[in-house]
Amino acid sequence: MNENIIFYPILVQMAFAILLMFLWMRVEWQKWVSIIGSVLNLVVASSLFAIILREGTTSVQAGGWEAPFGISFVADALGVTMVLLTAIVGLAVSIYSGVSVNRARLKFGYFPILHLLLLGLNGAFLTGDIFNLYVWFEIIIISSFVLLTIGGEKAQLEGAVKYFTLNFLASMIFLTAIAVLYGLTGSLNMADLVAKMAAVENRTLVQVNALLFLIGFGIKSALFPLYFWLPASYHTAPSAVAAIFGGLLTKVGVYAIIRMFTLIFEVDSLIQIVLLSTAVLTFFSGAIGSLVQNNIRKIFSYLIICHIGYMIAGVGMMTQVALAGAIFYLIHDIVVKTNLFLMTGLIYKMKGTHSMRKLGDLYAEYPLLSLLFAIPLFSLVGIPPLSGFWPKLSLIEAGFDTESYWIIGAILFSSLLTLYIVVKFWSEVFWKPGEQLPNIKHFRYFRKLKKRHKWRLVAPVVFLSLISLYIGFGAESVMELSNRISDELMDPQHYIEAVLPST
Amino acid sequence: MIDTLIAILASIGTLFILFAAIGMLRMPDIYLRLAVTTKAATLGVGLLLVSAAIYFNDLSTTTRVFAVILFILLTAPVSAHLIGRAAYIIGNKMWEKTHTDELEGGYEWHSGKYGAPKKPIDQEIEEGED
Amino acid sequence: MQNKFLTNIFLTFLWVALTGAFYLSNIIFGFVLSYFLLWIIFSRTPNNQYFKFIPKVIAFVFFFLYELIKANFQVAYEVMTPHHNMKPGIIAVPLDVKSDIQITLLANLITLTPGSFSLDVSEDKSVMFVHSMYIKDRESFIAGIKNGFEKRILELNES
Amino acid sequence: MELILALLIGVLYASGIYMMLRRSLVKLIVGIILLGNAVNLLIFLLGRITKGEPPIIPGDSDVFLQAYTDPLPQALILTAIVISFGLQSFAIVLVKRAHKMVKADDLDEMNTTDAES
Amino acid sequence: MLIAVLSGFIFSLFLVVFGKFFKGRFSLAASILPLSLFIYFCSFLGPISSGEIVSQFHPWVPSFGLNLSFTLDGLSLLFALLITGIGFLVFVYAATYLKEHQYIDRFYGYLGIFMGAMLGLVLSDNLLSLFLFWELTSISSFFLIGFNNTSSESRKSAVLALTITGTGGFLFLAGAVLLGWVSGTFSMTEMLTMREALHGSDFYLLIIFLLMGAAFTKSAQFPFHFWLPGAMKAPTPVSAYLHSATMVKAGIYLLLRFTPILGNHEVWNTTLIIVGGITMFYTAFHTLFRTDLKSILAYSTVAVLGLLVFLTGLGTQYALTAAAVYIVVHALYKAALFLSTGIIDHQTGTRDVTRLSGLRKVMMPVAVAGVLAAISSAGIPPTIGFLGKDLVYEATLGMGDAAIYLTILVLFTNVLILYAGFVAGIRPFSGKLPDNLQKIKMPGPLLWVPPVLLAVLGLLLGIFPALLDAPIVRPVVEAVGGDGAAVQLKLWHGFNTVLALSGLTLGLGFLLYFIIKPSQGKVTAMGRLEAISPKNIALNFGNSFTRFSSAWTGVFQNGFLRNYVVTIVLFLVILVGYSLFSGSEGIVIDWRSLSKLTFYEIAIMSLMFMAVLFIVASRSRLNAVVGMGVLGYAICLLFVIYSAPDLAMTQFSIDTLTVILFVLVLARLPKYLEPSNHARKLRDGVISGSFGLLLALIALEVLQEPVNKEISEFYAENAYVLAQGKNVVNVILVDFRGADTWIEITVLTAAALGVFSLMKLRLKKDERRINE
Amino acid sequence: MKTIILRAASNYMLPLLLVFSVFILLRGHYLPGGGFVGGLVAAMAFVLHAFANKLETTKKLFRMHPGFLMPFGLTLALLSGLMPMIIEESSFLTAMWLSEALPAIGAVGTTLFFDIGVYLVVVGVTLTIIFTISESS
Amino acid sequence: MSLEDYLYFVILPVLAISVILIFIRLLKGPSIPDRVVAVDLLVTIGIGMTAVYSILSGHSTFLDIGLLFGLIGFLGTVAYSSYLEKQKKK
Ligand code: NA
Ligand code: NA
Repeated sequence: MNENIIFYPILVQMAFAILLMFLWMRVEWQKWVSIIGSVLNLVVASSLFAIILREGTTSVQAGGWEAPFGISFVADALGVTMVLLTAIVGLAVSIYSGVSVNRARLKFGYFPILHLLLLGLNGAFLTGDIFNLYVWFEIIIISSFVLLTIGGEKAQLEGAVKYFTLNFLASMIFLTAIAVLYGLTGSLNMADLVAKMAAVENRTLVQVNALLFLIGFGIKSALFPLYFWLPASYHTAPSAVAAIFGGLLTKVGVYAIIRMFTLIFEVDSLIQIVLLSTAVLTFFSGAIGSLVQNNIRKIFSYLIICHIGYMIAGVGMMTQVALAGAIFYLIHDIVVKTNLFLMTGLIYKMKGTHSMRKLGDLYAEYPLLSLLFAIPLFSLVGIPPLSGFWPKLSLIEAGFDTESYWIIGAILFSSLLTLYIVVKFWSEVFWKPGEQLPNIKHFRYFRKLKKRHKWRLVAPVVFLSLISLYIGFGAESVMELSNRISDELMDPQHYIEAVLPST
Repeated sequence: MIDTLIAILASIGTLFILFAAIGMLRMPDIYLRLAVTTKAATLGVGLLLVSAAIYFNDLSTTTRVFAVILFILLTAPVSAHLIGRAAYIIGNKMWEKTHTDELEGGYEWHSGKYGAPKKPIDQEIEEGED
Repeated sequence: MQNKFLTNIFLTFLWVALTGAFYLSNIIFGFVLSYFLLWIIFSRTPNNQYFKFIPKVIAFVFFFLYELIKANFQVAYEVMTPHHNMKPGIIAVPLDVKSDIQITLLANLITLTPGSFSLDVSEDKSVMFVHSMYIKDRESFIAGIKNGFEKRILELNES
Repeated sequence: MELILALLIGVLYASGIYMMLRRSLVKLIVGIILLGNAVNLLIFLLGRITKGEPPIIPGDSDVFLQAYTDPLPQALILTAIVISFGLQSFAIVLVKRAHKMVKADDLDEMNTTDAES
Repeated sequence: MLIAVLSGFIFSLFLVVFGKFFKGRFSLAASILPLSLFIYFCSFLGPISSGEIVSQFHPWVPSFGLNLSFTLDGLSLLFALLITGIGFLVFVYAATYLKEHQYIDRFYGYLGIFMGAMLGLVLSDNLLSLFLFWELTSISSFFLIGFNNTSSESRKSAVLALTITGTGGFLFLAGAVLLGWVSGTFSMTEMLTMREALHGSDFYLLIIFLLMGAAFTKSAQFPFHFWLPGAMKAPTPVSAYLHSATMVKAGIYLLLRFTPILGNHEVWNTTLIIVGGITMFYTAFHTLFRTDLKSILAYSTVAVLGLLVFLTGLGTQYALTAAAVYIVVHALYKAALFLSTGIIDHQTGTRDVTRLSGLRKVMMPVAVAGVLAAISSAGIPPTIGFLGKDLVYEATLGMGDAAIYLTILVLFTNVLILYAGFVAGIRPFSGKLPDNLQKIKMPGPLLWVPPVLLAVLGLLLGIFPALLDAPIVRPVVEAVGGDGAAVQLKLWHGFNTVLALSGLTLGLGFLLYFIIKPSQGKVTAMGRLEAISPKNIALNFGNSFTRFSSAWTGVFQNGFLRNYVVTIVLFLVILVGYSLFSGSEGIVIDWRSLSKLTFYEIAIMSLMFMAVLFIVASRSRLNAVVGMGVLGYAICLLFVIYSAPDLAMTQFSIDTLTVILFVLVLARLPKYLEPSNHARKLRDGVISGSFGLLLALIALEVLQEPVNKEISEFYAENAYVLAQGKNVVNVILVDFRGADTWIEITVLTAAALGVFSLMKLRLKKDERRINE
Repeated sequence: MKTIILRAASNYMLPLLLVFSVFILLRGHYLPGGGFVGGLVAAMAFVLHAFANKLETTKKLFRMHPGFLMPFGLTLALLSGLMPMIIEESSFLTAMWLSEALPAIGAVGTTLFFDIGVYLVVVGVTLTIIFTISESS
Repeated sequence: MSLEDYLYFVILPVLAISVILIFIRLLKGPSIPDRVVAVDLLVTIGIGMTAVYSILSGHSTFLDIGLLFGLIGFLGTVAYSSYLEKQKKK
């Protein structure tokens, strides 16, 4: 096996981002190039996924400098899974955007930036170097700033100011943490840091360092009480953008937390308390925040926060089972949240509003699409055997294992509220007799779209729903994967050996 | 011997810079401050650079030093001109003993876009703009 | 054509000086580089006659070092003495020099020499406004400039 | 020396946050820039400031002959500075546009997207 | 069995695709499915009654211990027969009942899912798969309750029902996982062998609390009962099928299923007796105050469910037998009553009992069904209801000290159930036919045959109890851990207390029926007490919770960016500060380890200090920008004196660029207002100051640590030798760590594109609303 | 700004600064400098030109929008990383060197092209940002 | 006293004092142009300081920083003046 394959997801996205820049303003070309790029990326990501699962954790050194001196890129099961999910979400959003996002936005760099965002995600999931991770994070956030503001609507800008400020703050805290880490160990290579961080005598400083990372990533993952940027901004972006944000952005933070706290830092008692209590409060704040919203995108925005709690709780309990549950949830959540935001976009196309009070009639008008929408909605709740159900089993079990009964309580509480919210959503949006369609000049309602355009909006939802169904009904394979990832994370020796063969 | 030369050049240069700094503080208006600092600082820095050139005594360094000096000679007066002009346009007050102003109204009759200020707007810029 | 060539040579020289490497290859590289840059810059602008004075300007700079030092002692005196003896003012000096580069050169020279700095040039390039610390007599001040720097610049132009 | 620099970094952090807590949009940017500087200096400080040669191998040698300063933090800061510049320019433009669209000078007036609706 | 379970789902999927064609005859043909399933399950009657247990195993998600392992014992078979049998009749009935309905295909789709789920529920041996089907019944029930989705009442009821049963579902989930965790298996068959261990477990009480929570919500026990009357918004076939015969009994099923595993424990029994007792009496009493036929039936259903829980709680042989019989009894008569009520509703357009009478004259067969069902519910011989009631009295009388109280409670309940049965089954048909109902037509046989069949079956089984005893009741009792042969089903027990109680029940019941007439007045009277009803309390709690949610969300997501920043910074300061100061190392700074100060360092640093102060204190934007410039240049000088020429150059260029940027847009930037008051400034100053101080302290602490320069040294040693460069910083940037730089320029590109689009893109007015 | 003096000065400074920027770029591997600073200086040269002249005048110096320098630079950087992957089958971004060093520039390898890519991107980015902002204000 | 000592103990302190003096002007203003002049002068002195520092450190490479200061610092002044002028025009 040529280790360079680890670079391929990054290179593909980079090449296509550049190509799309050359095609500036040529929207029709861009649409297809973007889809081709996304398909290619999916192919590359799946092969990487297959290869790594077969061959185990592998690393490659950028520039050919041996670790820890160069920048390592490491493909382990977690990394390639995330890359695969990114590719899936990327393809869905790429197809969807061509029709959904308005032409003016497409003309001003939507697609190049979208691929830069995907590039950043791929990079973040594959890098084995902490400073390099920072750089990938930056490409992610700057792309997300651009996608969030593109079009420059009042609400977008208002949201973006908060989004920007708080994410910038997060980046600065992250960088501060890197400074401390470098000051303590003199290294940036994550595998190398395992031993070097363990050798630091002043454990207080190690804990301080861990907390700094936790807070930096916590902001990005939208944990309580650090999540404010999310409800302030997500609902202001175009649906395609909200979809990729909702699916992937907060998860990068979670990914980073998982990485840091399985590899470099340990979940000591203080950090455990912090993780578990923020998880509980995240569940709580997200759920009840969602409860009182009327804008359907805000409802899902708060649910994003709420469900981050599952993953953080999993990390907090830090047992094999808990981590496997968190990973499973991560996989499920990425697909479902993306799908939900794509769905809200479709609903908007159908009805011209995001207001739950004004929406209605969807079930009567689009019965089959409604059933399609039911898949992500009920997957979100975790109605068995849909995808959201399985990780809860692990997490509850881990709750009993670790005697974290309040986590179980919080999981049940948030599940219940999610159920209520989704059911209310269904009742209001799908069942209720709706209002007259608002008369918006030049707005192409879904009904009036050409058939092929309709398909390009619906196909991604179908695609993601099928994946959700697979995660649900094929839970065994996903669970095997989650267990494998969890095992790898709990025993980082393979990771270290893959990067530093000498040790 | 060379060291002494360097020391002398550096001393003179530094002294001029010090004069410029004191001038900055002591001169009563912006135009006079400009007049004082441009010259003194340019020469001062020039001398310091020359002493460095002598110290290193190789062609590459010397040419670079002369490039810097050339550049400063080119830009420092332009800077003074730009700031002075800007100060004049926004109506920076002149020292009370200034007796002639042949530019007064100049910007009015040249471009017709902005008139010479009737009253000092120094304060306005300072407090008002923000 | 000639001007461009001179500028090119000048930039080549500058390159070689900067890198401090007097190899043939480096000189050729410098020449190609500056040629390329000039091509980039001036292929689109019709007015490219600025460059013919460059070598003279270099000579000029050395000539005025003396004036510069003189000016500085005056400044030093003014700064260090407790009382201000200045009689500042802004004088409109009519210009005979016409080209932008000549005007700029003149302005810079005036600024660098005793007591005065050029505040601005009128848009029709007919008048330069000079701020001076010591204006005893307007006419002699103007004459000083016109007979001093301006004349020299005009001479430079003719040569 | 480290003490003073550490305190200075603290002051930069503090003033960055303080400016971010003002209501003025421009102060927000100022705060962002200050914070960026603070972090860069922190990397610099924690990479251990040593007075030594610049990390440039002397012309006639293949390796360092004298003590040199740590080049790695410098490279990291360089990267960080450039990234901050990208972010800052975006922030400046964002604030300019937000100011124009929302017609508010005051951050406190920018709270409609958080309102329940 | 897997096919049996899946057939319902496959049927629904089939309808999704071919739903359009599913009208008229096809909908009737759909009843072939439950019929064949019924016949299929009947074929097990023999083996099961001879003590056999049929099992099937299909692995699904072994990682979670979730398998589709199906076990058919007496209890499962009873339910399977009810599900498919009554299912068949309901399928037939609905074909006519909903003939005109636009979305009849969806209806059958939900029904199919429900049937499959219900079968799965009762057949599962795996606790998790049981849970899975349990949730599916809730979900399909949600769709059925909300089937008339244009009615806001329907929607509300559906949401309420699913919320309550969903709550139970999550309790079940926790209970199931806990039980699996404690016992190490999710197989209920295996759990049977661990009875002792489970009883002795620390978690026993938690387990039964969770499982009972699930059962009570599903089976509508007090105080969760209120969703069931609400669920009557569903079409009547649904009420008959789900909300009386099958789904609501899932809770009972669960309790019975766990009786041999967790039962016969003081807490278990007492809780069930108390909850069941309260439920049956409370809801039976409520039937007195209803005029809507379905409402009356709903309350009486809950009462019976309460009775079943109560019986399970008693846990004796008699009680278990009684429960088994009563499940059948109730399924038969209540389904019949619902179906006949549905016919009345369908034909007359009203269910208000005060406006209905004499219907026998226009729909005799329905009247027969109604009356038969009513007498069965009243426990009048020779119906099977009599048998059931007898067994119940037998059970309560055998309870020793408490017998008398329990018996009285049951007596009153039975009286009220009799009343309800009569009101629903007899009153509409008796008396004079009002004028407005003269023209009512006789419904088609496909509507009236199902209730008649059920009612007649109730009579038949009463006359020949042996039909029920050995094949069904005995295996049930054995399945729940009792001795099936202990109690013989027979109509005549001789003259004894039980008979006296039966007589008393009938007497009091008749009295009640003749004295108390349902009236609107009573409904209104009861309405006054609505404020303290569990439903209202729950709804009020829900509303308060929503208000609280609003408030909580408003407090945190308050719209003020600086509050967000403050929260985050405070969180950091407190957390990191706590960690730093509570650490065992303490704050130790060895001053000797720090290098000496030189005056130019002092000069530069004081310049920086002053520049920062100048920026912070500045009241003008441009001054602040100037200050930033100076600060940048000072940092630059700092880099110079610390031998970082590349940094100095970059910092200087970038600073100048920033100044230019600022200057270009400054005129368009907002004014530099400072409306904050002093208190606010002080507060912010303290917060940001402590943040800065904390970081300074951390920095100093880190500087105390020994430093590892291995990597830097590698760079320095190899920059020229391996990477052919002498400026190590540059070599790092383009070679050693080239990947950083590579992405960094991409970051810059993205930023530039962002600036470009942000400045250049102006959506046209009509594009603006689109927001896509 | 309408000032003859600045305009005249800036016309001399533009080539001067550009030469300087290339100088900074090429010697970066040996002495302080490199693609970043070089690119910034080059961009500043044009910015200065734009201040002194009209923005349109400065933009005319480019055949296309300077923003296109960004994808060009990124391509160069990408290719310099890909080349070793394709030719030598070594890792991405591994440096490849010409066997002979060139005078004045020094050793030539993929890292130099990488640095030139950085240079182009930085110029493109800076000019895009500044030009965009000046156009709209 | 060696040249290095002289530069270190005499020249640099005087330059530092000059910086402080100019900084005082920067703080005092009173007008924006005053501050701009101050910044301009600070940059100029910065060049001088780097020149001295390059002698002290023996690295001529610091002179390049001075070169850069000279080339680019000018641009800051241009920008400020342009801003002031635009402010007035408005
Ligand atoms: Na660990
Ligand atoms: Na460099």
